[in-house]
Amino acid sequence: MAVFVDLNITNCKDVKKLQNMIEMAAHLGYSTVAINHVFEFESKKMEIGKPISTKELFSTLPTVQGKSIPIKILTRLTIIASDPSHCNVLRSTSPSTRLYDIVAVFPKTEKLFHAACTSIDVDLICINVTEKAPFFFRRPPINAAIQRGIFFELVYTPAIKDSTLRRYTISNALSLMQVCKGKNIIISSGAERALEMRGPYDIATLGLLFGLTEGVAKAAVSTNCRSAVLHGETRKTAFGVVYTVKKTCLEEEEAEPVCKKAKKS
Amino acid sequence: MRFKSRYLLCELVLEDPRWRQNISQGTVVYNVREAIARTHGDFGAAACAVSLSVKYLNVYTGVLLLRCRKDFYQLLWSSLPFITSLDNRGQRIPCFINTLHVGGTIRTCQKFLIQYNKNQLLQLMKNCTNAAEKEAIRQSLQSCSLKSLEEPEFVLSKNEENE
Amino acid sequence: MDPMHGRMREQPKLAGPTSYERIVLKNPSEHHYMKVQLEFNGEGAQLSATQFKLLVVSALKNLHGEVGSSLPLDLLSFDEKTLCAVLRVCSRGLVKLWSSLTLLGHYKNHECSIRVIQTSPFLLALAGNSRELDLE
Amino acid sequence: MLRGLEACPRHLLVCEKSSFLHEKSRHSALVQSHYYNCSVSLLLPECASLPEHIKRTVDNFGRYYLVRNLPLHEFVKEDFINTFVKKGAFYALTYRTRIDQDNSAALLPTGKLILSVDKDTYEELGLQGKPSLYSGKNPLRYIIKIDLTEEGLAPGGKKFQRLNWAFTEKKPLKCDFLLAWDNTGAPSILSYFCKYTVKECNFKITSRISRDLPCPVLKSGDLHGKPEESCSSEELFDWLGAVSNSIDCDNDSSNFISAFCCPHPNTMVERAHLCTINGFVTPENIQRLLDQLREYFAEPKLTQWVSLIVHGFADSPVSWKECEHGFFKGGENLYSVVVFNNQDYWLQMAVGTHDGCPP
Repeated sequence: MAVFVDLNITNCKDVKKLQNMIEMAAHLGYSTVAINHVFEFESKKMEIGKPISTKELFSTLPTVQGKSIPIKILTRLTIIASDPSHCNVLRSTSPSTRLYDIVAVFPKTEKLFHAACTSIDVDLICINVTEKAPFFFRRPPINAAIQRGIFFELVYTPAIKDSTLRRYTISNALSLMQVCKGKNIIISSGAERALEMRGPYDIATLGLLFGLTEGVAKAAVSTNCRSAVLHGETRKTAFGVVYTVKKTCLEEEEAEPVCKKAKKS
Repeated sequence: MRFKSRYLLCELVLEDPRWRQNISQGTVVYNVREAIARTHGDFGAAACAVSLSVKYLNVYTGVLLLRCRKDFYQLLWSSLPFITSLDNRGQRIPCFINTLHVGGTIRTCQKFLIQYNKNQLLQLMKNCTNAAEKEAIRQSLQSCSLKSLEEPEFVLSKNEENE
Repeated sequence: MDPMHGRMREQPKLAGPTSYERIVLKNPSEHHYMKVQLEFNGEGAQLSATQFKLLVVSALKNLHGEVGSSLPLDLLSFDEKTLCAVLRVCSRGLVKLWSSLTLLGHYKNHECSIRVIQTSPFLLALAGNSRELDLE
Repeated sequence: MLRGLEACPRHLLVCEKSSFLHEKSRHSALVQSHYYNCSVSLLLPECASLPEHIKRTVDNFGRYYLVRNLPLHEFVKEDFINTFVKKGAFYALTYRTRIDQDNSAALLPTGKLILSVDKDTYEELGLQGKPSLYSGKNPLRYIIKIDLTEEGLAPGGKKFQRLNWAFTEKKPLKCDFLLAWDNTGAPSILSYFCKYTVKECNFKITSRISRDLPCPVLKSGDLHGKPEESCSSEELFDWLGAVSNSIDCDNDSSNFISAFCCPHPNTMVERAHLCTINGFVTPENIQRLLDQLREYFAEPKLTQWVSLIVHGFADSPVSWKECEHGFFKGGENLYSVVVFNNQDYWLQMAVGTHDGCPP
């Protein structure tokens, strides 16, 4: 078993609030957290901003409860994709995505979900828990995602807030579990306030309600998160290789219009 | 991919048969969902949210076939006894639901239902007072042969006539 | 071993040492125990033991319905100052209780959360938590 | 899936009865082989203050030490092995590491060094070990056992070189350690580890007197108890928990808040003394305490029995002997000894999910 990780702490302007949340995570026994920068396209040409500097947040990092080591803070980018063009940021050579440790995508349509599972280079795929699942989960894309080492993320904060959202969370989680059989699931908080966070053992128990077995539920807040972080690291380095070979990059860019033409015809 | 389901064959018993016309599949689903949410809370409601459906409803005979995910049929089953009335647009229809059979396929439920109706008819026959009634029941009994297995509707409608 | 037989042999020598016996019990506890703490954001509400129990029962009722709220549940101790409590629940209801506590987010109009400090099938284990051993 | 919601983590409770007078009595062996203890409690019914001889034993518990950032290669040094491991019972256990998340290590008084490490560390270390019993099909945790008293570990030997290389170069593991050394005459830990930050720690002793307590009636010869005659061992274990957590047992079954009550039959006890010692307690100290408890009945006492409760470390890699211990949801490993006035005793040993059956 690995250390406990919460890969989704919502970024906010209020630094004090963010600090509070990270302190709470440390207090609850999480050894690693990721600050989540949600990015939603409003216009076509929007640049992805830089992640907040984790070094400037604390002068001394809070110590993890029951350990003598300080908490580790990562950055994460979540792109809310409602149109295929939104995912281009992840394909292109945009350097801003490389600044993040983890990249996640929140597909709004079945087509994008399929694309995220099979082709887009991400570490996490967010599962919608705040409304009735707009599409059924199908086996082929999910198997492909599992093959590629991509993880599905369930967020539990909405379930704390409201009874209706709680039903959606559990029901969507159960229908996902029916297909993926508990593989490649991570559970994270998505907290916006410190009081919305819960301890890792509590979440492992909550996982049972989502249809996971005891061991797998614990892995969903520890081992699987570790794998996701490692996946993020390899994606970074793999991207680096492509980046240095400039020629291939150019070819790709040139090749793109051809593809578009092919699609149109 | 096939998801495993469970089918619950139930008997919907109304206190006053005149309410029959007012009951639709939607009413039943709504009330069953409410009952699950009451007895098993948000978790129960969520677990049965996706797959719960009424597969067949015959208001005249009161036969009701419910489908549910195999993993959670116990939640559904344990909630059914707590339904004491159906809520239909403000109307309260007193009733109860009696589970007759739980099966893995519609077919097993169908077989059971035929057998069950046969027995019911035999019971009726015992209580018959005149020859005409007896003859009618005998005829319907004959119609419940294996051949009619493929046509549950037919069997059921036969049953109706006898009521 | 025949228990009657054993007793017969023991009875005459009243003060004599007892014979060796060993019983291994697998999952013997009918109950599980949870040590929890209610936490508010800054100034919270004042609660009595009865109110706390009602809060827990209502959390169970919300998530697991009437079935959940009728689980045998006891509030063994409650400290009104620290809002720490020890709960006892039948083993079958542990997961239900735990998940309900996890998803509890409000008390009256206050935001709150319940921190599970320790859980164990043995009440005695709650008295000595090595993870709380602090030498700083 | 619904069954998963009703299941509870596995746990074991072993109850034994025997007498201190039996030649083959195992009490001493069991106390001695539960190496790492974080708290010891004495429960003396009908006792106002601790008797002098018990108090003296508690005061003579000595000290234990907390060493910061101690590299593991210190343990394989010849000097260390000769001065400590081979000269008495030396106890070391990683402090503030969690066995379900981090690497942890323990040095047993038998001279065995046991490491419980995650997969990454295991691969980096390159030492031979076994996958943990509780990590499923794809092991993510490994247990490495090294016998420091082994002949092959002499300096210059192949095995020593490999170990030293693994701990100094390949993966320089550093942890905070709790140390205890049960040999007062020999060189002190403070002077040996003067290169590192060492903190001397004292045991924390707390006493509490509960008044008017319902107390179960026990019969030393009857572990199972009989209705209306005596309580069973399990019931007692539950009750001990209630007393230790100062839980009110005087409820009736219709009480809304709690229907918890003392097992039947019971008698009212005017007062009960509960003394708790927190810290890194060695089995030797517990053994001495147990011997003193036996002495307690040398003079006639009002009570029939007294009890000694010992809690193990939830994050220790072993529970009893070298039996692997893990943390799932509680990491329980504890035992209690009930000493009767006729030198009979009951022993109750409890473990949680990731643990073997107590010996």
